[in-house]
Amino acid sequence: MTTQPDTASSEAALPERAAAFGGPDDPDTVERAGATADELQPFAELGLRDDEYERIRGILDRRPTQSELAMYSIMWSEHCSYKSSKVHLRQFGEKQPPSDRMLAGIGENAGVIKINDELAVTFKVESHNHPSFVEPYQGAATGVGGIVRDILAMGARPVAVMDPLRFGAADHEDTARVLPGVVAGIGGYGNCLGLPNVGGEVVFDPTYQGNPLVNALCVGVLPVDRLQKKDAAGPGNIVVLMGAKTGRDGIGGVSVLASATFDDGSHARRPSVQVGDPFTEKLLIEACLELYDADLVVGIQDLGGAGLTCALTETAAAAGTGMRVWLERVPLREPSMEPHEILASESQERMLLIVKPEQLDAVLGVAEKWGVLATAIGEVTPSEVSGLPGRLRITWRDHLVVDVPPASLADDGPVYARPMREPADLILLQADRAETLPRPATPDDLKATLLRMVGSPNLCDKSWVTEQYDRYVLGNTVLAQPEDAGVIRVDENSGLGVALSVDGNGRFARLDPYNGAKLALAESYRNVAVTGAKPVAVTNCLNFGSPEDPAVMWQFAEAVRGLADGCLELGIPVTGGNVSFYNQTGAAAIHPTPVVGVLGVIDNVADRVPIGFAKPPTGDGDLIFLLGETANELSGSEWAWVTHEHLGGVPPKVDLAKEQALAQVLAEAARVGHLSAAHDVSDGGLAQALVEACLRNGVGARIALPEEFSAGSMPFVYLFSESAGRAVVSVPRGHEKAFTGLCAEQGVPWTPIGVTDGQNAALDIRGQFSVPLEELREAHTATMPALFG
Amino acid sequence: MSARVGVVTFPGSLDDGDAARAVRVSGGEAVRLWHGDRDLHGVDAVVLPGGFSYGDYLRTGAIARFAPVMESIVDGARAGLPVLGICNGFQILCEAHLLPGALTRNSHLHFRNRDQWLRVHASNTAWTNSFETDQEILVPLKSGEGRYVADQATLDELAANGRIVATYLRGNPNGSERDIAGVTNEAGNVVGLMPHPEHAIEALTGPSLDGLGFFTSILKHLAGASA
Amino acid sequence: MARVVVDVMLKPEILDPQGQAVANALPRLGISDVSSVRIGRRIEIEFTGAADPERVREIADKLLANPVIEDFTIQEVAEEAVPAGEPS
Amino acid sequence: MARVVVDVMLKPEILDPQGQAVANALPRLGISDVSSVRIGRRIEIEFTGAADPERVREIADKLLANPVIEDFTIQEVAEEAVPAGEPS
Ligand SMILES: Nc1ncnc2c1ncn2[C@@H]1O[C@H](COP(=O)(O)OP(=O)(O)O)[C@@H](O)[C@H]1O
Ligand SMILES: [Mg+2]
Repeated sequence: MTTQPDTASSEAALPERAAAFGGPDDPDTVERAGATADELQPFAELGLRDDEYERIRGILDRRPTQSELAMYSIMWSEHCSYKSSKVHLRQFGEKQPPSDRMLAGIGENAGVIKINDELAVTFKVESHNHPSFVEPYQGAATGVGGIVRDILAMGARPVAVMDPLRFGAADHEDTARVLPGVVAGIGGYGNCLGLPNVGGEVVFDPTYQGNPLVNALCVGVLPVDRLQKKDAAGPGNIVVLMGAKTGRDGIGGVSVLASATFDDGSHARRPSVQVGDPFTEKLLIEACLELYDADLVVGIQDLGGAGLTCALTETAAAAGTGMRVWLERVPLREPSMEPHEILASESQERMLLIVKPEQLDAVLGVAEKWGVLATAIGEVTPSEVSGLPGRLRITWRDHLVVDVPPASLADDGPVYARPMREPADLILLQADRAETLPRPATPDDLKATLLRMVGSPNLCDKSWVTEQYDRYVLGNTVLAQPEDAGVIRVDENSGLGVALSVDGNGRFARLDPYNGAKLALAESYRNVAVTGAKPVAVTNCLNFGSPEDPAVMWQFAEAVRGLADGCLELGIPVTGGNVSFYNQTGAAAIHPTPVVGVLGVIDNVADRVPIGFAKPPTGDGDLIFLLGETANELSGSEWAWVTHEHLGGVPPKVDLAKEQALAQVLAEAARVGHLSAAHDVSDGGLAQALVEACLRNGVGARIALPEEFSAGSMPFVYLFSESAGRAVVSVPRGHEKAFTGLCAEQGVPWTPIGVTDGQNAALDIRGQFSVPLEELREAHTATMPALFG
Repeated sequence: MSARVGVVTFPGSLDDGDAARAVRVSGGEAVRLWHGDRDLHGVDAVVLPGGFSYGDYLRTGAIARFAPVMESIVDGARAGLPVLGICNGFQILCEAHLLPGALTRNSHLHFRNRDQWLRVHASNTAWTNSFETDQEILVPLKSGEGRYVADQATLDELAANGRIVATYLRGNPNGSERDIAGVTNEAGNVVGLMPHPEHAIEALTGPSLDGLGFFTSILKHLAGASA
Repeated sequence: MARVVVDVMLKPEILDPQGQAVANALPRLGISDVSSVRIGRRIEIEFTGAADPERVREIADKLLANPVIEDFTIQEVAEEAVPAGEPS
Repeated sequence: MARVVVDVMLKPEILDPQGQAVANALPRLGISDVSSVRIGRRIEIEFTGAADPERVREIADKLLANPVIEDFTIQEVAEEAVPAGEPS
């Protein structure tokens, strides 16, 4: 779910309102609402604007009941309705390149991509930012749980997760509190669910202080014909709630509706943090998969943000049917819960199923086999006699408490074209270029810079984090962190697999959100390509400040435009994603942070190319090439930040046609075996890529800088520039002719820059310096343990 | 006829499919067993796989021990049925008192997944006879509660009688007493192992092929027994 | 040599997966008359001198409990010979 | 409607890294007079009827505690107003 402004604040703003009704035995009914048209309702406290409230009254032709008001307030919230982002996100559809692979796209729980005639994969990234700041462990854990259920709802078995994370300054006390909890939460949930974690990001920047970003990606696999729909089709079919009991989790602003008893019971009414139960989710997964395979499910929807309200209205709206729900049948953790609380609860580990009456017993039997609760709570009803779509009617102990057109909640929420304005400081910021900053002047300076860079928080070794994640479970992990992309075997017989990467660079996006988004796409695309996989589809998580700030809205619009244009140029569709607004402290928004996930397909995972140089049997080993071109591009770079705490200028140029050519070379070279290693060049430049390629297997390298980069500060530029479109590869001897021929064919510039070294475990930059790998390793690995224990 | 090796699935088992794959890759027939079913379906040996049975919320292995299938496994093990417990399986075997000691929270308090060097000491058990004594092997470790503890007398007894199956090499990853990674019962038919040999059976997906040895051992053992 | 016990329990409205797992396991042990199980932490703190209640409260609040999801209670116990092991 | 509390603590000779971590963190809060911290589990069990002490002991011994590493104590508490909800 998206972050909301602090949920506790709505409680503070509670008016002293004498409640005339309330209590589970005396709910506000439709009948009562019709008779008491002028009763004051706390819609503003629930986040609804005057005109929105009036619209609701218009739709219903009366005031909403308490339960209905709760439902509209959450479904029309930014998080559920996408009211500020919708007008922009449309571009993903409008600019979508044709794809015969896409079986489900935007609007579904997750995009689905066919990878051969029988198999498809589904993947999506989502945010759980704000909950993870409030309660790092549970916030992050339930973030994983939520995205896994989206994947499950498509009919897929979840097979891997990834976790792009962003925190404040590495040495800030909030980071010391939040990071260990977030990492433990992601590990705790994913490990217990048996999903390998195959990649992610750990980024530090003061911009995220107070607003850490916890995004989670999940990927799943399904037979093409097992694809599930969310439609509540077929009047007479039964609505089944499966999974955990419903409690007062994450009720948030809706607690405002708590009535007479509020004063005395205020404590119990507090919106409570959602606690994850991965064991129940594991059982839920197995039960759902068994139901799919036995063809017992007509429609299915996960319960996430907005809980039952969202699931009931979306499934009914998708089919145009109505629904009749007996709310008292919902199994409760707390018997005293009121109807609006049950409807708003965000209790985890629940799914909503639509099943045929004659199959209900079989469904309940499967649930029982797996030890999960399943309860029939309602039934699908036909459209109205008038021909209008059906209505959602919910009773609570024989009182009609909800009677609404489902689409008015699920699809027809408010849509705003919010004002946008380029941030006032952008021109000055862009003029303050990092290319003019003082540079290391001597070989010794250069070496010291390298050691400082490889140990800096963003570039250092992240095994402190990734060792807390199971990467092996399921036995199909072919590549995982610290590789450029996770590679998962999908079919054991043919070796068919997928590669996934997630990337984002908030600094680049701050300097230029349009190109920043394209750069994130390019980097993710390249990370997939270096493994030898062919990129085929995109998901994204857009983390931004408040949409009510025109500068943020402009950044958002630019980023979406950049990503949509980029995907069109690359010919790969955006299949889904998530928007997280209000990542902001006071007036200060985070750097705009589009996080882009790219999915690739690899015909045979045995062809995958790892990042690490291979150990040569003796002496000189493989030839090392740099692919792509290096320019003097230091603005927004890691070097500018680490050395000068500088952010300014414009980010590196992005040329997606060149990225595409590079990807083609890499895929073909991998397939025919020209590559022993390939590593994307991005944060920290060539220097960082070389260090990582050397340290992976403890293999040294001797590098000779090209002529035009050998004098003055040019060696520095060559090593630390962050020009896009580059990769460093190693090519076994005998393959170089064919390989460079391939590069020439695709128009990809290549530069031979050295050889791997079987003798000396050192990184040697000729004419500059030589560093033993041990010294590099020490600098690279010491940082995280020193910070986090 | 190839040996039939049962792999138990508890609610929350995670590496059950991987253990079954390892059995198959080694040439055995993997037979899936269900926690609620007392019947062992005539298997020749049993693997209790890794995972988080019942969420492992109370104490690892504490609840799984009471599963119906465990009654038959305990009886079988006492009568000589070879049983290998991996990670959560090891924890269950300790809880079921088929193996001494207990597995507790890692001393650094973190879950840890890394490729771990081990030394195999006891090469005379049903599950380790393919190894040479003192052979060094590399297999993945992934656990949050892998710290083996037992009282001194028990530890001495294990050491004296060659019942320490494997120890951690090049750094103790979790604070285990005497670097213990695995132990066996007196008869040598029941083995508990914290690291995951089933994840070191293919070059593509594991750090080595060293894990295969545990599975080829049982096939050898069973072939010997039936010969 | 004061000895203080801090009991930390999840707030009643918060899901307790641990307690639930145990409650669900009991029937298999033949126990069917348990209506609820909640699991929390018991923390025993030994001070070298007297225990300042204010300070203990601070430790509990900042370090031992997570006030977002947990409540705690504090009790000073007689510094008797530690509960000798085994059942009371 | 009996309410029983079972406290499970690691035996004194077993290393308690969690307790140690807390003890090590205390000086950073300015607290230097703590000599030891031990962390265990507190399990609150509610019975639908009376609690048979023998049965509780059996549950504790078989399921709630592992006698190889843990000790437990049992106490029946006043059956005060049941904590608001949550039948597991
Ligand atoms: N940034 C985005 N890019 C593309 N699709 C998006 C984006 N944000 C949201 N969507 C799509 O909008 C739909 C609704 O999103 P959401 O409410 O987050 O779904 P869910 O409730 O299933 O998590 C989904 O299909 C999602 O993929
Ligand atoms: Mg969904």
